[in-house]
Amino acid sequence: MSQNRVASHTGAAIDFTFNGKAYQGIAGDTLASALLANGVDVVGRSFKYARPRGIFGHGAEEPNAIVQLGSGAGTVPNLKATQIELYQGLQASSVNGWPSVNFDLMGLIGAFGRLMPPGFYYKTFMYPKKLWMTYEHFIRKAAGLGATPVEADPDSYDKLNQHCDVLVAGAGPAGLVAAREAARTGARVIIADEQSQFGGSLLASKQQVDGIAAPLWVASLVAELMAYSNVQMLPRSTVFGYYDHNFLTILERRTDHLGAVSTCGTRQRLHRVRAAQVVLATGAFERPLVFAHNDIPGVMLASSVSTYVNRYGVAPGNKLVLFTTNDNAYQTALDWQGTGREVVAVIDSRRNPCGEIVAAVAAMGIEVIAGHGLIEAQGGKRVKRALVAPINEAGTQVTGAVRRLDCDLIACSGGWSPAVHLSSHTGAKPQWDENIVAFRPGNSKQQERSAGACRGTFDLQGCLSEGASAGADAALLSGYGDGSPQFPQIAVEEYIEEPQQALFLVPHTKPTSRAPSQFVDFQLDVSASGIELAVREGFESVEHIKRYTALGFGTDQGKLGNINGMAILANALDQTIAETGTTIFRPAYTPTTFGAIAGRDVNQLFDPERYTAVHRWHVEQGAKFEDVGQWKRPWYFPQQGETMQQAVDREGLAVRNSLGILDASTLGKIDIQGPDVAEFITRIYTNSYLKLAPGKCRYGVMLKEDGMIFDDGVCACLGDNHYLMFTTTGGAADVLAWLELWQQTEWPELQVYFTSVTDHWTTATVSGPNARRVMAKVCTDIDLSNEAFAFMDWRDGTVAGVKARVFRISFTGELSYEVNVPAHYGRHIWETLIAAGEEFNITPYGTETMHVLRAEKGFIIVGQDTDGSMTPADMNMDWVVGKNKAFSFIGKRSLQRSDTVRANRKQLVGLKTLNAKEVLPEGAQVVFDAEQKIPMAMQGHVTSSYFSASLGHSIALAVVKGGHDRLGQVVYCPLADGRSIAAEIVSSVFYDPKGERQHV
Amino acid sequence: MFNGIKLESPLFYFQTSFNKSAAADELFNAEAECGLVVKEAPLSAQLILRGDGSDTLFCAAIAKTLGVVLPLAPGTYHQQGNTSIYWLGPSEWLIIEVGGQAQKIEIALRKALKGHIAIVDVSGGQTSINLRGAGVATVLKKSTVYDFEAWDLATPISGCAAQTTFAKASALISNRSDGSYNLVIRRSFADYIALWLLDAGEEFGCRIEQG
Amino acid sequence: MKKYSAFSLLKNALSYHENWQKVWRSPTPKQDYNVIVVGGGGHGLATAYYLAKIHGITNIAVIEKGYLGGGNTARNTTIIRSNYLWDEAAQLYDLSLKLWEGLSQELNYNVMFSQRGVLNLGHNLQDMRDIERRVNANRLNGIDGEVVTPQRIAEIAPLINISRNSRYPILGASWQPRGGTARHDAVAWGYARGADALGVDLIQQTEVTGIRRKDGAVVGVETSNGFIGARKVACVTAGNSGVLAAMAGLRLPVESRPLQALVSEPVKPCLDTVVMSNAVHGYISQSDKGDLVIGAGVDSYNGYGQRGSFNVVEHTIQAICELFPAFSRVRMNRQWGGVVDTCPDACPIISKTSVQGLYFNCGWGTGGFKATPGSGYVFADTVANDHPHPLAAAFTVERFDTGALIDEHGAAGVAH
Amino acid sequence: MLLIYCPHCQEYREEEEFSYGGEAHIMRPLAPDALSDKDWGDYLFFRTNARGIHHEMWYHAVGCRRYFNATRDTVTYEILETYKTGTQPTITGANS
Repeated sequence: MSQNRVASHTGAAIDFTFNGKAYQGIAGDTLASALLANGVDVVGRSFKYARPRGIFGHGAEEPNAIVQLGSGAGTVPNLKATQIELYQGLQASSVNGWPSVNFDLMGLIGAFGRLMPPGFYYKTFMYPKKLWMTYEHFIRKAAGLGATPVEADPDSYDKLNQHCDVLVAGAGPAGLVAAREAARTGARVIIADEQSQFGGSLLASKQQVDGIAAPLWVASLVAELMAYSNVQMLPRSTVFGYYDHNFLTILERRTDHLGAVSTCGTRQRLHRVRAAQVVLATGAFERPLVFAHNDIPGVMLASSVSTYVNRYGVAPGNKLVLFTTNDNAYQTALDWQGTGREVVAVIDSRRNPCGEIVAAVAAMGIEVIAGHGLIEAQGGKRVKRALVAPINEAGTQVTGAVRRLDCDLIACSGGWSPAVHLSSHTGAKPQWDENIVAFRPGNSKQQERSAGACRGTFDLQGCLSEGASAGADAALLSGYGDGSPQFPQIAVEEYIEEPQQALFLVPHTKPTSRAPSQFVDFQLDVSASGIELAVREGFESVEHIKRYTALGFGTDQGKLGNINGMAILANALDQTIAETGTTIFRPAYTPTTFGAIAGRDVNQLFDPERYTAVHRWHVEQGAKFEDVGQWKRPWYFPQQGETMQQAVDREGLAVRNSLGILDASTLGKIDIQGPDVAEFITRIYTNSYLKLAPGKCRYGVMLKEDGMIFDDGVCACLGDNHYLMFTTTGGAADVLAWLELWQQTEWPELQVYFTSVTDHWTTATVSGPNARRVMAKVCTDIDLSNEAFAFMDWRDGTVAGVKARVFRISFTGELSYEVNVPAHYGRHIWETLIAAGEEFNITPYGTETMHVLRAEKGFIIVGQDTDGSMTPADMNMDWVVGKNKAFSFIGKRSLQRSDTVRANRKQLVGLKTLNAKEVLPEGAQVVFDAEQKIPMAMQGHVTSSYFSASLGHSIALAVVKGGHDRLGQVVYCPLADGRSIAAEIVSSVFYDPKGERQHV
Repeated sequence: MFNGIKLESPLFYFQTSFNKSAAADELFNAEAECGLVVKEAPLSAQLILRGDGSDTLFCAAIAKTLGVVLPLAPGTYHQQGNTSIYWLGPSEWLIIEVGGQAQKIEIALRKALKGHIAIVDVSGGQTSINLRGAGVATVLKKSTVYDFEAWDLATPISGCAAQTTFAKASALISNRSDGSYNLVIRRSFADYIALWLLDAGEEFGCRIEQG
Repeated sequence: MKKYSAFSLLKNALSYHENWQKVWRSPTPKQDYNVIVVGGGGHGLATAYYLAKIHGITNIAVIEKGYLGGGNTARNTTIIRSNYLWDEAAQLYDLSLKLWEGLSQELNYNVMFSQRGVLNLGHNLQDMRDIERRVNANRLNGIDGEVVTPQRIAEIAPLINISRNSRYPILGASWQPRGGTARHDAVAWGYARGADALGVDLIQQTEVTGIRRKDGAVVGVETSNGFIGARKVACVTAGNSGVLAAMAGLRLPVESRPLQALVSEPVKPCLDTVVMSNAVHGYISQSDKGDLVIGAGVDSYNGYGQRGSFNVVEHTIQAICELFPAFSRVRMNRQWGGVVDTCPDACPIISKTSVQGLYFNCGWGTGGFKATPGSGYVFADTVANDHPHPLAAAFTVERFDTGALIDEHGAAGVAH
Repeated sequence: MLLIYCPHCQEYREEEEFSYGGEAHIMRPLAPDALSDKDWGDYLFFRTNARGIHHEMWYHAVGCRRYFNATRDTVTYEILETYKTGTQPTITGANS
C-alpha cells in the first residue's frame, strides 16, 4: 500500500513507471493521483528557471505535471499527468530536468533568475552580431517541453460530422440535468465531458443530492440518459473549439486510457458538430493565491486536495495548512480531517469569517487563523514550512509578526474562476463581476447559454436549477418541448456561504520586486514582480503584458494564472480589473492532436487520385505517372532498361514516323446546348463561333476579364444549338464554373445549358502517318478520306463495334483521330486499337512525349508557357482573336490597356541552342548580355525545353521581351553552375512549319 | 469482328487492384454480413435533363415518356420500376434507368420535348453504389457534411436525395425504402471513394459486392 | 534612450529591476503634426522611425486604435524571405531582408532574426519549373537561392517525408539560406522604442474616425479623442485599408480576408528551418520557445472578424501531417486569425493618392511581416518627398488602371 | 464555419459545399470599349470591401450548381439573408 493511499480506498493494482522507476497505482487512478499516492513530489522543472515543480491541480488546469508518455513512434509529448488515466505498463517521464528532475543542472540557472526578468532576451544577445545564431542555438535547446516522435504516427484517427439540436458541453451537475431536460423533449442531444466518468465535481463530493450520495445520484442520471435513443453520450471528449454559426469541435479520446498506441481502432475521433443550440456547463477552476514560493511541491489547490482524497483515496501529505479567502475551501479541511491526518491550521484572509462551514471546522478543534495571509512557503523539493502573518483589511500589507507553521502540504484557494473559454471563442467578452470576484461569460454571440459554475453560479442548488432551465430553453429554441423543466428543483445538502475576499497577490514583508518569487503563471515562471516590471517599463495593455511576460501562453493557457495576472496588473496600473480589460481565450480549450484534426485525409487518402478507364492498362504496361491536378496521367512508358529520354525519343519518333496512341480522357469536356450557344461561347472565347457548321471544330482561347489567357481547347459544333467544349485537364472545373457564372449572373437571357461530360468519355488519340490506316481497320461506317473527313472535322460512327465520336484534331501536328466512346467501353476501344495498330508498331505515349511533339509545333500549354500574365498577342496568337466581333468578348477591353499594348512585352519565341545537343533547363532566365554584372537585366525565361529526337537537336519555347522582333538574335541563359548557354531566337514552330502533315 | 465487347464499370478493377493487406476474398463477395456492405449497381442509363420545371407541358411530356413524374421539390427523387428521376437543381434532373439504353431514352425525350431543353448522356461517367448495414449511418457521418439523420426524423421513407461532399469527392446520395442508401459517384473518383469506404467501414467490418 | 546590453541587465538586476526606464512615453496628442501615421503596427512604426531617423521629420504621431503591434504584426507566422519572382517584388523584399540583417543592432533591441533558411517545396513538374524560374531570377537579381534535391531537403529538415510514394511526393525545393524568422512583437516594440526616442508621439487606444480634407488636400484626422491636424497622413492599416480609404472618399483594389495560423505545444528542437508548400498549403517553422508555428491559406470570403473557417485549419494540418508524419502526435495549443488585405496581383500598394498629402501602404496580403523594415523605409521616403521611392514606383495604385500588375500568384502557375 | 441557406435547395448547407463568388451586383459595362482605362480598371479590380453589411455571390458547387447572393455581416459573419441571382437584397447598409 502506497504511503499516501487512504486505507479505505482499494482496487486492482496497476504497474507503471515514472522516470524509469517502477510504481503501483490502482484502477481509477490518474497518473497524477498514482504519483501522489506514491509520494512523488517533484514531477517536472519549470520552463525558464528550472525550478522543481510538483502536481498542483487535478485536471485541465494543471501547469506543472507535464510528462512524456510512452516511447518510440507511439510517444506523446506534453500530456498533463492529471489527465492521463493509468493503465497497466504505462511509461511516463518528466519533460525537463537534466540529468534528472531531482537534480537539474539547469537549476543552477534558476539561481541567476534575477538576470532573466521578462523580456531579458530583447535586451541582450545582440553583440557581437554574428553570435546570435549561436546564442539562439542554446536558447532553443533549453526551451521546449517534451519531444516529438521521429517516426510516422502508427495510429489512425477519424471524424464524424454531427448535427444536433442541443449540444451540452460538460457533464457536471448543470450539464447532466440540462441534457436530461433536453432529452425528454425528443431533441437530438449530444453531451460531452472531458473526463472518463460523467459527474464533474460531484464525483469528488460528499454531498447528498436528491436524498442519496452525489456519486450515486450521478450514476442514476447517467443510466437515465443512456436509455434515450436521441442522446449521444461522449465521455473522454473535450469540446475544444466554438466557431461561427454554432459549429463546435469535440476531441474524443477513444483508446488513450488503454495504452499509448491503439490496439483497437482509431485512437482519437474529431466530432465536427453543427448544433442548433448549445448549453455550456464547463464548470470553474479554483484560483491559486499568489504568495512567495507558492510553486514549491506540496502547494496545491484546495479543491484538488479534496478531489485526491475523496475520489482517488489519496492524501498527498501529512500536515496540511489551508489558506483561503472564502468559505468554500473549508471543505478541504473537513475532507483532510477525514483521512485522519493533521490539519495544522486554516489561514483565512478575512477579518472575521462567520460562515456555517467555518463554524463546522472550528467545532472540530481546527485552528482558524483569521485576518492572516500565508505570505511565503519554505522548503526545497517539498514544502516544509508556511510563513503566516497578519495582513491589513485590503490585503495589501503585512501588519504584524510572522509566524512559522511546520507542514508538508499547503492547500490554497482564492475563489473560483468560471471556465468562460468556449463562450469566449464566440467573441463574447467576459464581464468582471465584483460579487463573485471573477469573470462571467459575456453576452451570447451565438445560440448558446451558460449554466452552473461556468456562469459564476457556485452553489450546487443553483447549478442544478440553472442547468434544468438551460436544457429546457435550448430544446424549446431548437423546436422541442415547451421550455419548462421537468425538475426545476432538486433537494441538495450544502452550506450557505458568506462572501469571499478579493485577494490575489498576498503581501510579503518585502516589496514585490524584492520578495522571493511570487508565481502567477507556473509553467512559464511569470511572477508578480515580472508583471510589475513590465508595467514599470511602460507596457500598459493586457495584451502587451501577456506578450512581454508570456503570461497565459503555456499549454495550460493560463487557466490558473490569467485572472491573478490581470488583478496584479490592474493594481500596478491603479485601475480596477474591469477597466484593465478582459480575458480572451482562443481554441483549443485544451491541446488537440494534429492527427485527429487531419482525420483520415492522410497518406493515400490525402487527396483523391483520379483514374481514366484505361488506367489499369497503363499500370500493367509499367507506365510512369505524372500528377496533373488530381489525375494520374501516364508520363512515359519505359521499356526494359530505357532511360526517360530514351523512352520519350522512341515514343516521339513512333508518332512522327508511324503511329502513336495517347490516353486523352482527362481533358475537360463540357456539353453545351441551347439556342444561344454560339452567341454565348463567342462571348467567352476570343474568336467567333457564329459561323461554325455542324461537323466542324475550332480551336479557341479564353481570357479572364483582365485579358490574360485562362484556358484553351477545341470546341466542336455537334448540331444546331449543340456544342462540345474541350478544356485543359486542370481547368475543367474552373471553366464550367466560369461559364455558369456568366450565364447565371450576367446573361440569363441567353438560353444555354452546360453539363460536364469529362468522365463520360474515354478519349483515345491515334496520331501519326498511319493513323488513317489503323482507323480504317476498326471503323467502317465513316468515310475517312481527307476529302470527306478533313482536318478539324468530327464524325459520328462505329469504332470497334462501339458508337463513337471521332474528332480529326491534332496536338502533335500529325494526322490524328481522337476516338471518343462512353468510358465503359474505354479499355475495349483502347485494346482494339492497340491490336489493330500492331502492324504499324503502334506506340503508347505519355504526357512528356505529348509535350515534346506539341513544342516541336509551337503549340502552347496554358499554365506552362503562360503564367497568368500573358495575352494572345504575347503568345503570337493574334490570329485567334476576333477583332471584329460585335460583342466585346470577355477580356477584350483589357487588351487595349496601356500596359497590354506596350511594346517590349514578353513574347513567345523559339530558342535554338547554338550547341544543338545542349538542352536548356526549363525556368532558365534569358539575358541579352552574358557578361553583365549581377543584378542582370532579365529579358524573359524558358517555358518549355526538350531534346527533339525527330529534329535531332534541342528545342525550347521562351517568352522574351519584344521577342517577335528579335528573330535571329542570340541570347544567353546564365545557369547556377556558372555556365551560360547561348541560343538563337527562332520561330516557335520547329517542325513542319507549313502545317501540312496534319492535313494529309 | 468485335463481338464479345466487354464493358467495364468504374469499380471493375477495384477488387483486383485493391492493395490492402487484408486478403481480398475476405473483403469481396464474402458471405459474412458486415456492418457495411458496398454493392455496385449494374450498368444503367444515366442522363442529365435540363428544362423548365414550371412548364406543365414539359412536365407532362416527361411523365408520359418515362412513366415517372418529374420531381419538382428540391432534395427529392421519384421512382417507377427501373426508372428514377432525381432533382439536381432548378431546371436540372438526373434520369437513371437500370439496365436501360441512354440513346433510346434520349431519342424518345427529344421527340416529346419542345423548346429550350437539354438531354445529355452521362452513363459512362458515373456509377451507382448501394450502402447497407448497421454501420452505414456512421459511415455517412464520417464521409459527408450533410445531415442524413434529419431524413429519418422527418420522413422515415425513401424519396430523399442530396448532392453533397463525400470525403474529398462528391456524391448524389438518396435513401431507399429498405433502409439502405444509394450513391451516384463520378467514374474517375470511384476507386478513391471505394478505398475511403473500406477504410471508414473497417471498424464495422466492410466488404464490397460486385454488381 | 538608455542602451540595452548584458551590462545594463546586470546593473538593473542588482537594483531588483526597479530602475528600468519606460520603453516609450505615453504622450497626450499635440494639436498638430507634420505627419500622422495611422496604424501602430510594424509597418506604421517602421515608417515613423525612418521618417524621423532618415528624413529628420520628428513632429510625427503614430495613431493606433488598439495597442502597438496588436494587429497582424502580432498574428503572423514570422516568416522572412525575399525569393520573389518578379524583379520589382524581389528587390523590395530584399531591401527588407538586408535591413533585417542589421535590425537588432540598429534598434538596440533584439528582434531575434534567425537566418535558418527557407524551403519552398515542389510537388509536381510544374512546381519545379516555377521553382527553377524563380531561383534563376533571384540569383541574377543578386538574391541567394538554389534548387535542392529531396535528399538535400532531408538533410536540412530530417523529419520531412521525402518518400516517392506519398500522394504528392516532394520533387525538390528552392532554398534561401538568408531567409528565416524573427520575434514579431520585438519588431513592433523595437521600432516603437526607437521612434519614441527620436521624438515620435505614439498614441494608443485612439481610433481614427475620419480624414479631414480641404481643397483636395489633407488637413488632419478626426479621432475618438478629437481632431488632430496634420499636413500629411500616411495610412498603414492592414486589414482596414478599405475602411480608411472610404474616409477619404477613395476605393482600393483590396479585399480583406481572414488568414489563420496556429501553434503546437512547445517541443524540443525538431525543425531548424522554415518549410513552405504552396501545393498542399502549409507553412511551418519552430519558434525559439519550441512551438511549431503553422500558417494556413487565406479564407475564400471577405472577413474582418479575425476568425476563419475550421476546414482551412484542417486542410493545413493534413498538409503538415503529409510533410511531417511524425508531427501527427503533436498537439495544437492555440489557433487564431488575422485580417489581410488581398490585392489582385498579390503585391502591395505603396502609393500617393488623388488626395494631396494622403498616402497608403497596404495590400501586403500574406507577405506583410517579412517586408516590415523595407516597407517602412520606402514608404517613409515616399511620404517625405511626396514622390515614390524608386523601389516603390512599381507599386502605385495606378497599375490597376494601366494593367502593369506584378502578378506574384499568377506566376505560381494556373491551369495545366 | 459558415452555415448557408441555399435558396434553390431550400435548406441550410455546410460551407464545404459552396465556393465564394465575390461581391454581388457588379454589372459588366455594356460598352467596355467605350470606357477609359481608369473606368475599366475600376470595374475589374476595385471593390467596396464593406466592413459590415456585404452583398456577395456564392456558388453551390457541390450541390445544385447555382449561383445566388447572400447579405452577410463581414464582422460578425452573420448571414442576414440569401436571395436568388437577379433579385435585390431586402437588407442593405442603409436600412440596417
